[in-house]
Amino acid sequence: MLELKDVSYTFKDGQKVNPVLQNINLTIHRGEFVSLIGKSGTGKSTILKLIAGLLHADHGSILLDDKPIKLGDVGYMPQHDLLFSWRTILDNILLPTEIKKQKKVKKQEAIQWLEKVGLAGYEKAYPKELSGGMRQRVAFLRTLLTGKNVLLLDEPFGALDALTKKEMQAWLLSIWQETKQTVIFITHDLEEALYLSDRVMLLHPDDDLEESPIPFERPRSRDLLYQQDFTRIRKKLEDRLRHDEN
Amino acid sequence: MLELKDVSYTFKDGQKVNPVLQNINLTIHRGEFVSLIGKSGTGKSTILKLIAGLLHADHGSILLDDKPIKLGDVGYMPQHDLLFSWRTILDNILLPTEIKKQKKVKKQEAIQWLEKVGLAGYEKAYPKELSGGMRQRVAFLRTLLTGKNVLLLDEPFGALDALTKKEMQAWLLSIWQETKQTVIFITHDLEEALYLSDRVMLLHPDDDLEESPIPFERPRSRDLLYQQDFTRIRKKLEDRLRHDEN
Amino acid sequence: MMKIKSFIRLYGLFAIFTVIFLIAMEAVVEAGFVPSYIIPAPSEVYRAIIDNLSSLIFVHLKVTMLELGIGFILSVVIGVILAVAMFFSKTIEKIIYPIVLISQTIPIIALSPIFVLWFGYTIWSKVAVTFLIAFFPIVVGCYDGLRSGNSEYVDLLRSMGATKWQIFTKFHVSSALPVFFSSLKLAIVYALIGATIGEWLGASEGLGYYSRRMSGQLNAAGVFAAITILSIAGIILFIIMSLIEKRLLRNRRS
Amino acid sequence: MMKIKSFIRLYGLFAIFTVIFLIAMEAVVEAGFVPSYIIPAPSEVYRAIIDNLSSLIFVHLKVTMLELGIGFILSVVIGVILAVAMFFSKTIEKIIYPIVLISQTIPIIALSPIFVLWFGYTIWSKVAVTFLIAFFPIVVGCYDGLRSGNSEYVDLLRSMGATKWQIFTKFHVSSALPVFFSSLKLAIVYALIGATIGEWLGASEGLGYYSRRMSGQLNAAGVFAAITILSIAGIILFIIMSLIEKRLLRNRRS
Amino acid sequence: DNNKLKDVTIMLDWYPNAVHSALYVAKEKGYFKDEGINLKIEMPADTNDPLKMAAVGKIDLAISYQKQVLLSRSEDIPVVSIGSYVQHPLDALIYNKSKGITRPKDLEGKKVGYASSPTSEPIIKTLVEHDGGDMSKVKMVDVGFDLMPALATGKVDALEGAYINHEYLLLKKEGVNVGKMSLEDNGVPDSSELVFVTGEKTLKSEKDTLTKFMKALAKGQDDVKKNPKSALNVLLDHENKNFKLDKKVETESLNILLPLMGDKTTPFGQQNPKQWKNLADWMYKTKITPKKVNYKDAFMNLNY
Ligand SMILES: Nc1ncnc2c1ncn2[C@@H]1O[C@H](COP(=O)(O)OP(=O)(O)OP(=O)(O)O)[C@@H](O)[C@H]1O
Ligand SMILES: Nc1ncnc2c1ncn2[C@@H]1O[C@H](COP(=O)(O)OP(=O)(O)OP(=O)(O)O)[C@@H](O)[C@H]1O
Ligand SMILES: [Mg+2]
Ligand SMILES: [Mg+2]
Repeated sequence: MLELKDVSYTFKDGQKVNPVLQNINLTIHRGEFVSLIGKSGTGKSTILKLIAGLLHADHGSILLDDKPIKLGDVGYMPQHDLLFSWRTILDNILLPTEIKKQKKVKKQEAIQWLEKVGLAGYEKAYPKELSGGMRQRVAFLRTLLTGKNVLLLDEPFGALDALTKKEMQAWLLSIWQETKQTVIFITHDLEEALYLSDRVMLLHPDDDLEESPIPFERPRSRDLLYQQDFTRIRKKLEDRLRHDEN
Repeated sequence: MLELKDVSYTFKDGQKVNPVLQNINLTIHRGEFVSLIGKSGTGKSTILKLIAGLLHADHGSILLDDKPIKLGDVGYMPQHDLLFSWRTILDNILLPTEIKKQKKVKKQEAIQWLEKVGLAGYEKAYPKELSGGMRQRVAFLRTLLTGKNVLLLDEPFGALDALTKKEMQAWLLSIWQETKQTVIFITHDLEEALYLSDRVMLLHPDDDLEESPIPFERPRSRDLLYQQDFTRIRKKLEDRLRHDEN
Repeated sequence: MMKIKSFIRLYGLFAIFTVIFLIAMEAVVEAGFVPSYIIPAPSEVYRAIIDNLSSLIFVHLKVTMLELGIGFILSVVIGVILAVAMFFSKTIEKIIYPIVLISQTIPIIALSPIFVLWFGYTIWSKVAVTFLIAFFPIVVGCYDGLRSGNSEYVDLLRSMGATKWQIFTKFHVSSALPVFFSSLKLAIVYALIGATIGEWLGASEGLGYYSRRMSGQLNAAGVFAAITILSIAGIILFIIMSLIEKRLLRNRRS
Repeated sequence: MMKIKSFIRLYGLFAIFTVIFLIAMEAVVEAGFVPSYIIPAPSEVYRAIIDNLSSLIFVHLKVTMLELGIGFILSVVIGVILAVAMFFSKTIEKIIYPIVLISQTIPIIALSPIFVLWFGYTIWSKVAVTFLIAFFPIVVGCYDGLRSGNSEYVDLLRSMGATKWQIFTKFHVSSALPVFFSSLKLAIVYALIGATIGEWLGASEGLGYYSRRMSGQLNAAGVFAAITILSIAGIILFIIMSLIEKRLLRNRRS
Repeated sequence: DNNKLKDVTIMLDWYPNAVHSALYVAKEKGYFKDEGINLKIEMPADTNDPLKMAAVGKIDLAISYQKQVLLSRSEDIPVVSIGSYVQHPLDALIYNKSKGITRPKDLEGKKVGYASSPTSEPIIKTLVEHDGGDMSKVKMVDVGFDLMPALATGKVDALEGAYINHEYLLLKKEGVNVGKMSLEDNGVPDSSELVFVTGEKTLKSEKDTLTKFMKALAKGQDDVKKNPKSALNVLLDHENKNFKLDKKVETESLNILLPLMGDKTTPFGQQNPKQWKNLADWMYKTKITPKKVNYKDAFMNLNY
C-alpha cells in the first residue's frame, strides 16, 4: 500500500518560491493501476518524483507498506527518456540490473524484451541512432526491468503512434496482470487512462485530487472503448478538465 | 511550393548502414497545412530534418519555390525541446530573432506570446523550472518566432493535456489562417492531424507515402470531430496504419 | 558577516589541519630530524616573514602580481583567440596546435637568452614567461570546451540559418564555459609559477627573485617565507577564479 | 595505409609550414641577423642530432621517457584518487584542495634541496618533479569533470536505489571523461617538462641533463638538438593521448 | 646632466655580493659619472647568459669566468676579456672532513658533486692524477643547481665548483664539517676566477668608454681596499631595499677576496698573458675546448 498523507511541496531557488503541491492525499493499494491526469504544469511529474524519493515533501509523509518511502523502492520512468548516450540500447536497459545485484536479468532475456517492444536488432545501437518513440520504449523497458513492485511511469507512451501505443498498452496490461505490480501512470490521453486504470486521479491546478473509479472488468477488450459507459466516463472527465480552464 | 523529388536517405556510421528513406516524393503548396503520420521509427523526423537542411539527401532534391532548400529557409521545431538551459524562457524564444536581424520581435511582444500559450509570468524562469508540457510550448513559440513561411513541427503538442492541446491547436490555426504559412506537422494523434490539416500523409515502413486529402471547409469547428465524414476518414486511416502491423 | 562565517566553516578544517601540521613540523625540526637549512622550523619562517613583511608584500609580492596580472590577461586573450581560430579553421588548427605544443616542451631556461635578447630585463621578459606557461591550459581547455558542444543544439541553430559565428556566440561559448573555467583555474596558478620562474631569468624584485636569492644564501627560512606568501597568493587567486566560475555557471544544470 | 594517408593529409600543412619556417631560420642565421650561439641554424641542429642520434635516442630520450612514464602514471593514479576522494567528501576536499594548490605555487627550485634529501640523485627525484607538475591538471580536471554531470541522470540512478559509488561508476566516470581527457593531454605535456626540469636538479642522463650540459658548453646546436627531440616526443605523446580520447569518446554525441 | 652621460650596462656573474663591492662603491661615489658613464647593473638567469649577451652587444660588459671566455672563443662566440676582477681561483675542492679526505688521492671511492659544468670533471681528473690517484675510481655526480644541499645532506662527499668565499663559508656556518683544498696547488693551472668581458664589436667601437670604466672601477677598488667595512656597507645598503645580505658572511667573504683582487706583482685589473696561455693549454689538453684557442685574442689589457 502506497500512501501520500498531506503532502506539500514547494520549489525553492534562491528568492524564487513556487508552491506546487499542497496537502495532497492519496492511497494506492497493492496491485492497483492508477492513472494521474491533469493540465500541463499542475504537478503530476512532481508527485512521481516525490514518490520516487527524489524530492522530499516539505510537509506530510509518503509511506510504502507503512514505511517511509526511500530511494530504490520503486521503478521510476522520468518524462525525458534520459538514455545514457555512451551505452548501447542493451546496456541501457540492463542498467537497473547492474545496480541491484539480486534479480539479475540475463542478456538473452533483455534481448527478448527488446523484441517485444519492436526493437529487435537494436541492442547494439546507441541512443542517438533511435527515433523519439524508440527511445521512449527503451526508457520504458529500463523501468520495467527494475523489477520493482511499484512502477511510476511519466507519459511512457506519449511519443508513440496509435498502433504502437496500443501494442504497448496491451503488453503492459498483460505484464501487470501477471506480476500484479502497482502502477502509477501519467498520461494526457484520457482513453488510455480509462482503458488501463482501476482508478483515474485528476489533479486540479488548485491541488485538489479528484478520483474517478473505472469499474470495468478485467481483462478488458479494445471494444470497451466504444461502449457507452466508457464514453460517458470519458466525457465526464473531459468536462471536469475543462472546468479548470478558467 | 515545397517539393521533395525522389529523396533517399541512409544513416551511415562507420560499418553500420541504416537506409531510412527511399524515393520519397512529396509536393506541398504554399499555405498548405500537411500532417505527417506513421509508425514510430519510419522516418518522419528524418524527413523534417532533410527539409530543414540539417541532413543532405543521398539522392534526389528538395526544392523550395524551385530553388534547392538551404539552412534558415524554414522554421523547424525538433522532437526534443532543446531549450538552452542557461537562457531564460524569454531569451529562449527570442533566439531566432537574435539570429535573423530583420523581423525583430520586441520583448514586449514576446511576453504577450508567452501569455497566449499559458506561460504568463514565466519569462524570467529557466527551462529547468518548467514542466514537460511547458517546455514544449516554449519550443513551439521559439519556432513560431522564426517568422518563416514554412514551419516544420515535430510533435509539437505531444506532451500536452487534451485541453491545453485544444487551445494550442485553435491558436495555431488562427495564426496560420492569418499568416498563410506552410505547415508540415508530425503527430501521432489522428484526430489532431485530421482536424488541422488540408492533407494527411501517411508514411509506411516501406517508404510509401500515402496521401489522404481532408476536404472539410475552413474555418473548422470542434464539432467536426463528431461528424460522420470525419470519423470515416479517421477510421480509414486507422485501418491503413493497422495494415503496417505485419 | 554571512560570507565570513561560511568561509570559516569551509576552510576551518583546513586551518586546523594546517596548525597541526605546523606544530608537527616545528617539533620535527626542533628535534633535529631535518636540518633547518633544508626545511626550516615554521617559527623561523614566521619570523622571516614578519621581519621583512613590508618589503615582501609591498615590493616583491606587488611586482610578482603585476607580472602575473599582465601575463594572465595576455594568456587569456591570446589563448582564447588561438582556440577560437583553431575551432573555426582546421587549417589553422593543424598549424597552430603543434606550435603550441612545441612551445611547451621547450625548457624555459633554454629560452632565457632569447627572451633576454628580445625583452631585455624589463617586466616583459617575466610577462613572456608567465604567458608562455599560462596560455597552454587556456588554449587546450578553451578548444576542447568549444568542441564538446552537443550537436543537436548546433543543428537547431543551423536550422534557423545561424552563421558559424552566431552558432559560436549563442551556443559554443556558453557550452564551453565549464571546461574553459576548469582551465582558467589551472592557468591562474600557472601564471603565478610563470611569474616566479620569469624572475629567475633576471630580476631585482619579486617573490621569485627573493626566493632564489635566499636559496643562494642557504637561508631556508627566507625561501619558505617567500613560498608561504606565494602559496597564499595562489590559493586566493584560485578561490577568486572559482567564485567567478560558480557565479557564471549558476544556471547551468538542466 | 589509410592511416598514413590521413596522417599526411592532416599534418602535411604543418610539415609545409615547418619546412618554410626552417628555411627562413636558416637564411636569417646564415645572413647573420641572429648569432648562431643564440639561435643555431637548423642545419647545425640537424647535424647535432644526426651526430649523436643513437645516444640522444637510446640513452637520453629513453631515460627521460622512463621518468615521464613513471611520473605520469603516478600522477594519473594519485591525481584521480585525490579527485575522487574530494568528489565524495567535502571534508577531504577542504583539506586536500589547498594542499594541492600550495604544491603548485612552490617553485620547484626551492624544493630541490628537499628532493635531494629524500630521493638523492636517483630516478625518483625526477619522478617526483614529474609527478608534482603533472598531477595538478589531473586533479583539477578530474574533479571538475566529476562535478559537471547533469543532475537528471543522477536522479534517475538514485531512483533505482544506486549507491553513491554506483552513481559514480555508472554515470560520473563517463560524464567526466571529456574534461578528464582534456586535462590528461595537458598532463602528459607537463610530465615531459617535469622530467626535463627534474633532470636539472641533478642527473647524469636524460634530455634535460643533455640540454643543460650543452648549454654549459655553450653549444647552442646541442641544446636545440635536445629541444627538438623533446618537442617531437611531446607532440607524439599528445597525439597518442588525443587518439585515446577520440577512441573512448566516440559514442558521445547524443 | 645625466643626458651627456654614456649608458654602460654591465651584467653580473651572479647576484650582488661582496665581490661586487667595488662596482657599487664606484657608482655610489660617482666615479663612473666622473668618467661620463651612467652604469646600469643587471643580473643573469644562467651563468652562461652574460657572455652571450656581451657577444651580441645587448650589454656592454659582463662579469664572467676566464675559463668560460676561452670556451666561448672555442665556440666562435666573439668575446674578449678586458680586465681581471678576481685574479685567482675562488673555486676549490670543498669536502666533508669527516669522510676521511686529506689529499686529492683520497677522492678515490668518493662522490664528487658538480653543477653541470664541463670543466669540473677535468679539474678533478687533473687533481687526482696529479696526486697519483686513479680517476676512474672517483664518482662524479651532477647535482644540478644546488651544490650546498648535496654536501650538507651527505649525498656527495666533496664539491667541485663551490667557492671558498661563499659556499664554503655558508656550509661552515650551518655547522657542516667542511674543508677546502686549493686547485692550483694540485696541478690545475692558476686562473682568474672573474674577468670583465665585452663583445669584440663593442671593444672596437667603445674602447675608450671601457677604459674609462676600468679606471673608475679601479678607483672604487682602492676605496674598498682602504676601508672594506664602509665599502661593504655601501653594498649592503644598496641591497637592503629588497634583500638583506648576511653581513657576517659577506665581511668574511670580502676578507678572502681582497688579496685575490690585485697585489704588488699584478695590479687590480691586470691580466697575465702567462696565466691565459697556461689555462688555454690545459683546457685543450683536457679536451674542454675542442680546438686550441689563440689565447692572445681572448684578452686585452687596457691602459688606464
Ligand atoms: N526545478 C524546478 N524549479 C522550479 N519550479 C519547478 C521545477 N520543476 C517544476 N517546477 C514547476 O512545478 C510545476 C509542476 O511541474 P510538473 O513537472 O510536476 O508538471 P506536470 O504536471 O508534470 O506538467 P506536464 O504535464 O507539462 O509534464 C510547474 O509549474 C513548474 O513550473
Ligand atoms: N543518427 C542516426 N543514426 C542512425 N540511425 C538513425 C539516426 N537517427 C534516426 N535513425 C533511424 O532512422 C529511423 C527513422 O528515425 P526517425 O527519427 O525519422 O523516426 P520517426 O518516424 O520520427 O519516429 P518517431 O515517431 O518514433 O519519432 C529509425 O529507425 C532510427 O533508428
Ligand atoms: Mg510532467
Ligand atoms: Mg520522430
